Amino acid sequence: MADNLNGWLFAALQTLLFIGGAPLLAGWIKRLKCHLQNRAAPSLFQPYRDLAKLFTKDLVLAQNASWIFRTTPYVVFGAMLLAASTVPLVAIPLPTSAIADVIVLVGFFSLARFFQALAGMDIGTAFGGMGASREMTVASLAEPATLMAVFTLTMTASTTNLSVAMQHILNAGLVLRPSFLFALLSLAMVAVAETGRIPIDNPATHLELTMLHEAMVLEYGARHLALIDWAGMIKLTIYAVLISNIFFPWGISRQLTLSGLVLGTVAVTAKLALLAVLLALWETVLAKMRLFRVPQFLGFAFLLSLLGILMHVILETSV
Amino acid sequence: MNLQPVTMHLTDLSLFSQGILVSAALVLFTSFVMLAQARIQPLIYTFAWQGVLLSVTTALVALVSGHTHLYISALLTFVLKALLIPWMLYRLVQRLHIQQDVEIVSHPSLTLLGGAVLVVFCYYVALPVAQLSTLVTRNTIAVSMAIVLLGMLLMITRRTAVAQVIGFMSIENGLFFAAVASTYGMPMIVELGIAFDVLVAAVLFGVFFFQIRTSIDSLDVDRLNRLSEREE
Amino acid sequence: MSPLTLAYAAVAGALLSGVVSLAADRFPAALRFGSFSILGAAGVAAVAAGVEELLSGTRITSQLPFGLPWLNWHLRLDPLSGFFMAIVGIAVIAVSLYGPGYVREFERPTRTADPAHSDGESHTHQSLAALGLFTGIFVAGMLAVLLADDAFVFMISWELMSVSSYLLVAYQHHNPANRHAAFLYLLLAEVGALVILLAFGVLAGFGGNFTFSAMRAAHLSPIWASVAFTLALFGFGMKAGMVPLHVWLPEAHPAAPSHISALMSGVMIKVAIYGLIRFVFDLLGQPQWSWGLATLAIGTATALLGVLYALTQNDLKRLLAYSSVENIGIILMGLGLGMIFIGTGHPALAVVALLAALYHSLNHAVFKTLLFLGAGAVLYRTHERDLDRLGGLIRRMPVTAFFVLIGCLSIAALPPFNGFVSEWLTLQAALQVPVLASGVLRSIIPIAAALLALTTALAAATFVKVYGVAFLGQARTRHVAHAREVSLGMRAGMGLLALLCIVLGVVPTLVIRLIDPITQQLLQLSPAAATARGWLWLTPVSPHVASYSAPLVVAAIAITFVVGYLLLHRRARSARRSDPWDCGFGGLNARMQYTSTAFAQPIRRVFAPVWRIDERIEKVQASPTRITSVRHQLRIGDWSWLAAYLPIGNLVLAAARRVGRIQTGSIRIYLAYSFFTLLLLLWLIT
Amino acid sequence: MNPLYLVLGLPLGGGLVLALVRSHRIAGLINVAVSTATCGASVWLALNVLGTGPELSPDKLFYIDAFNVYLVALTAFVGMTTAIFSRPYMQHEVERGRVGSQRMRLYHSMYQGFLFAMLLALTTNNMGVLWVAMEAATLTTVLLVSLYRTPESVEAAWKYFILCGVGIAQALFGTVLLYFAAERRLGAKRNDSLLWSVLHTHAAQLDPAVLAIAFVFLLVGYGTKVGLVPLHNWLPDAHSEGPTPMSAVLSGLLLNVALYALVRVKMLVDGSLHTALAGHLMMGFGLLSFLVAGLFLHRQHDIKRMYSYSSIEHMGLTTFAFGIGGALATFAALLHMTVHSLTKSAIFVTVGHAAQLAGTQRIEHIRGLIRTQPAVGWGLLAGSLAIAGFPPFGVFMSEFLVLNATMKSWPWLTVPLLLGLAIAFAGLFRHLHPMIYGTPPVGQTRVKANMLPVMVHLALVLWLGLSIPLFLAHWFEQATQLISGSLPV
Repeated sequence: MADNLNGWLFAALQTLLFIGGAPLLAGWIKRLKCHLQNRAAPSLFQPYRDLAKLFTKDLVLAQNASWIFRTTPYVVFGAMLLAASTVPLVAIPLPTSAIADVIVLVGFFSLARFFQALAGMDIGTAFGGMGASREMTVASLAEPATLMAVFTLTMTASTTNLSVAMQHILNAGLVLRPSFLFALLSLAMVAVAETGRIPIDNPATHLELTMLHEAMVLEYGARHLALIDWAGMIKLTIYAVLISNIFFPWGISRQLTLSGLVLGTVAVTAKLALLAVLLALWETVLAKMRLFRVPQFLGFAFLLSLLGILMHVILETSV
Repeated sequence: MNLQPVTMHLTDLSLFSQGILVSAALVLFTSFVMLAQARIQPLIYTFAWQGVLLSVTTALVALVSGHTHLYISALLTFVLKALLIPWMLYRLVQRLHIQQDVEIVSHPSLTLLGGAVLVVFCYYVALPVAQLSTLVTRNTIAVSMAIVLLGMLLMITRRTAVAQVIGFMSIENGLFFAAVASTYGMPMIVELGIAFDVLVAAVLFGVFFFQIRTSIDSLDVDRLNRLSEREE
Repeated sequence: MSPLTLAYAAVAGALLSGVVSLAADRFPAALRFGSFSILGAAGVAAVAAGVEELLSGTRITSQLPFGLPWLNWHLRLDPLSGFFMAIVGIAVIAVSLYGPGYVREFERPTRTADPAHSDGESHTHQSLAALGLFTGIFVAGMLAVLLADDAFVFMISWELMSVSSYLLVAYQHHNPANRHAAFLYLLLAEVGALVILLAFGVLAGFGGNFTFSAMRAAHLSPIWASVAFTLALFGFGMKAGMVPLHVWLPEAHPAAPSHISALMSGVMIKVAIYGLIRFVFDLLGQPQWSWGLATLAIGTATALLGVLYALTQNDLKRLLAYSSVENIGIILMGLGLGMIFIGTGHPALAVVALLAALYHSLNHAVFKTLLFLGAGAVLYRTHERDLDRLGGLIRRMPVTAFFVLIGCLSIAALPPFNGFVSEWLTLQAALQVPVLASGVLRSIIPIAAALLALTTALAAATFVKVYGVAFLGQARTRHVAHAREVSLGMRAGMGLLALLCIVLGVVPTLVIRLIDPITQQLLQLSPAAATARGWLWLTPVSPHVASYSAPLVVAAIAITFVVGYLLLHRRARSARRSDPWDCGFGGLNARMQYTSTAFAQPIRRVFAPVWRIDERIEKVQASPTRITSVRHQLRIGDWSWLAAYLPIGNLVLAAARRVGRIQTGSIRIYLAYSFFTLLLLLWLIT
Repeated sequence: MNPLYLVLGLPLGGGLVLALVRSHRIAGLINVAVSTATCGASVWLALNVLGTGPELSPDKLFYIDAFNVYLVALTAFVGMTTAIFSRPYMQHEVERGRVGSQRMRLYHSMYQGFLFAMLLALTTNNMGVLWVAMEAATLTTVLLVSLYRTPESVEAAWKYFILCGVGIAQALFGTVLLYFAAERRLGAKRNDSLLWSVLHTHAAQLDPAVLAIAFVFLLVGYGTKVGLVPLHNWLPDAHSEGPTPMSAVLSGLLLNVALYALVRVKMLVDGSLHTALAGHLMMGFGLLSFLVAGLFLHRQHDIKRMYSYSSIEHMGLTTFAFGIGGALATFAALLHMTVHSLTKSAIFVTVGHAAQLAGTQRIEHIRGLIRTQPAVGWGLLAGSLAIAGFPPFGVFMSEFLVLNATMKSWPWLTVPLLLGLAIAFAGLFRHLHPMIYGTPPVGQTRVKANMLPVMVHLALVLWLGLSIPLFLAHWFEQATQLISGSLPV
């Protein structure tokens, strides 16, 4: 029981670490991009400052904003929080990861998205509707790709339970799986799409008719906006963690020992930092693509994950 | 056909029986005549003659077989088929002023040929029946069947209502001939019933001539084609 | 009271409610209070019967002295029928709460002018008596289908269900579209019924007679079994709205009065599913995996096409009908997986798949009924079904809006609502493929699963569109702007279902315990593993493989809300209201909003080949530079209609035309017919 | 005294009396009265026969067994209900000036004459008399078909007369051949060789070759009256152009009686041939008629014509079932005869009212019946649903049994059967739908309708569909035993 209690305590701490660290990752990526583009880089902690500023501002709502509009930020943030709490970050034995397996995780994302899209349409501005429509389009294409990629993993580990899966992969040791290669690629592409990064969307712009995510949150301000932005950062982090911890689980600790946790933290930080560099490079070299090229992009991701499954069936199973 | 056909030669038949066969042939012949006859009035006469021959045959059969009730039906036939119905038809034709009508029978020769083929066919069909008949008049079934079918052929080839009626009546003749020649006639009650029906039918035909006449002011049945399932 | 007695009571009650409402033309109250309350009682009885049956898990059979002298009516209540009876009962209860308010709509004179009655005040109204009577028969028919234990009773009740629902579809027959829909519906229902009859006939041919017990005993060769299965899949699929046999469904379901649409879309097609399960899993003996594969493939296609067609609809009720097609597809996928697993000798996994299918049947019944009732409420207040003429209703009809939101969240399969649970189970079942020997299956099924994911995502998009366009934003027409909240009864009806959506989503384990006897009955196995770790944890295969704890999710959400409130709201000053920013454009009006067509446009472009799109833009140009008016017209057709139905229809007509030629009207030719017939026959016999 | 003579005497006497009555109002009443009495007598007769079993009248002229007695009852019953309907209906026709009182006299007396002919055909034991009665049935109705004297009706009557006359003549030839065969075996001197009871007992000894030929003629002959394709051409014309009560009895009774004659013959032929020849021929004709009529339904413009095609379709089905033979199929066929004649006569009654209130029989001018006169609209809808074989109406049960029997003996024939059902259904309802629903055209007003017969008939059909009462089932089983020689399981 005590052990169990420790577990839950650890889960809470890890979740806090997760949401606490998320802005840091965002800041790090911004910083890298600035460096790559020879711009004066903001501080690593700029995202924290922005959030703090937004939280202190007074809230201004549109005349006809309904309760949906007001509750959405909390729902979105709550969903991300839940998602974060179920993803093993530094250690595998995470009791909360039993609450929701990876499919539920995706479910949380779409819950958040659903409300965000509704909120976008609540005021009745053209931008809101446009953003909602496009966001749902992209998502509906991205989601199957995500799940296919995940299925590759789950068919290897024969579980959809993240910590169990990571355990399984760790135990297997270093195995080169062709299926994982494809799955990794497709998951990466999907992650880019889902978190609204270049080339699908441009987080840095406003008032560009090609924007997706931003168009939905135009009407938001103050603490609402803060929550939504923060949720966005968390989502980005979750994807990063998923990629790094599923495909490169090394360093993550198997028990809840202090040393293990410290090691795990260091390892995951390193992995994320590295991943951030890749993302920054990617966003620097690529330009944003037209909305109607996005389906091809995601279709390619889907194809990759499909290949992943087939590779798994053809090459990796004895039968 | 389990039992052997009784071999028969015309010569070892009594004169009367030969007479029956002759009249049978004549009845068949009249059917052919009707088939060929294009004018209304002669058609009626031929029909009347067929009736006469029919009654003669009946009388002969009665004579040979000694069925007394056949005399009655012979009389009945004579009155009905040879006098009454022809007369009615005649009167009608007079009153409808169509006695001089000549209708164009398409391919008359072909029709007659078809008639001949029919006779052969009927013989072929009736063969098994005839083989087990011990009657003198054994092949008459084929003949009567032929008369029936010729009557239908007549109805098919003719366009005037009157001709059709005569065809119809000749079919009745064929039936009657079959009944008499092959089975010495039906039971009396049936005979009477049939005779009554034929009479009523004849009357009704008369009524219809006028109804048709008034509705399409002609007796050309080909113009009775309002009711169909073709494209509208 | 024994469950069967309760079931009888339910059927009798339904019929009685119909009879009572015969007086409704004179006293409308008879329908509003008398009929509907009896119907509600019948619904309660049905639920009671179903639940009691599921708890006891016994099989009660009986015979009624009806039917043929040597084939009485065999009736039987077993867990399977009990489960579906409960489903029907739930929907019926909700409808009978909702109905009294809704039918006031029909007490007003119909809005069509019709010249030809100088007479009878009663004809300026639609006949309430007919409405009530057919509703009663309809419900009774559905319940009786579930009770049938021989093909004869089954067909009778089945057709009763079809005919009465057809009469209800034709109820608002002043609208030509409804008449057409009704005809199409009846025709296809008849075809389906004939095929089902044939399927039963095959079984009966081997089993000796038409009782289900005889059919169970029948031993079919694999070929004949496959034939029977194909026929059954066709027949029941026709009713359930399986692609490509679904075309009648989006026509007929919306045409009926909304509470009937709810019953048809929510429950009737479930009865078809019941028929399929009964036929394949119970009567037909061991399913073959190839059937499963076929069902899975068709189910996937149905789900995907259903949701894609739903997405592009602008008529609210049509959209809902198409989404029913989608959900039927998901259920079929579950069943298909079940057959595959049985056929390949993994009954334990088949349990999971069957569980998913049954659970989704229940869930869909709940939220689709809810959504149709919601659509009815909107229609009742605004007389609008066209999404592009609605908007902003959340401010005019807050309660309805709230309930519909729950419905949308459930149907979009979002945690922690009920839709999610069953889809999660389906996916879990699909993910157990590694155990299968055949590599083909192992590679195909995950793809189906991914397509299911796609379907789910598209469903989410669809219902964002529905809710966003109809309930959010600004009102697009005057009617809508002045809509009022609906009566208490109607709200109660929707509220009940909304509550169920949440309950079924949060504590699935309890329901699964109820389903237990069904799998016991069909597979002699129980999904014990699913609830192994107590009511808190849903672990379909084993805790190790996958687990989901909706209660904890809800708890966590609640906690975050509380914390968020404590942290943010208490300190913050209340929000200030001002005009929307809208990037500073200003002058915002209702016509600037994204319409439903616009919303669907990107996806429509992505999946363009799926529809038969006929889009044209007419510009009126005053001068090369100035376009005075632009007219954009978009028609979205259903391929299967043109590909499958029209050709058959034309074929029949052509044949009729040919045959018509033989009847020329010339008597001589007629005589020739009989002449040659005679000759032919004579020639034949000699 | 024996109810049989009542059954025959009442309509005969009624016909003669009615020929003298001038006022059509009184005539109508008498007509109803006589028909009712006949119905009562027939029920009495039925009870007797059910009690004592088959009954041969002393003069051997009449033979009543389970098979024909229930048809007698049915005929008398439908005759009664139709008479009840025809009184106000024909009244209305007279008021519209379509018929004069002179022709009404003809109508009423012929109505009874027709009933007499039917009952005679059913009860007689003598194949010759059977033929006479069938011919008489034609002769009595032919003038009624042309009652309105419109060109169409005259044409229809003429075709009816000629085709049925010729057909029936074939039947006579067949009868002669029967007699011939019988005399070969039973000796020429006895005069009872044409009695069905005698023929049936000696069927096994009769010569197959002759009986085969005889059956062909009888099939073509009586088949013409049953309305088997391709001999059916008179039927739609006669039904659509005659007065509606006539259509009702023609469709509901005449076809049945003709089929009855055919089945009697089949029983003889089967007894002699020991092959399924007769059965196969009947199956072939039945299936053909069934399918073709189903297709014809699609191209109709006249409401009565449409329903007469549906009659052809159902007669085809019944013939098919009798052709299959065997207990189940025979039972089904008997049941189908009953429910069809009940339903179809009810439909024709309703159609009559519909045509009156629309003032035309053209389908495209009849609209929105439910609005104009709900009773008629719903009646027509219910009747059509019943005839289309929707449960719980009796037609479904019989069709169910036919399919069942087909499935047992000819599995692959179920496919065309189901196809035909679907096609016919579509054809019927595509025309029915606009007539019943929608908004009625201007000038379509209610008429004084007597829906009692419809209700009674449909109620009976419904009852038969839900559960066949024991005595009736027993009845059918006896008949089945008689025809097929075995009992349905």
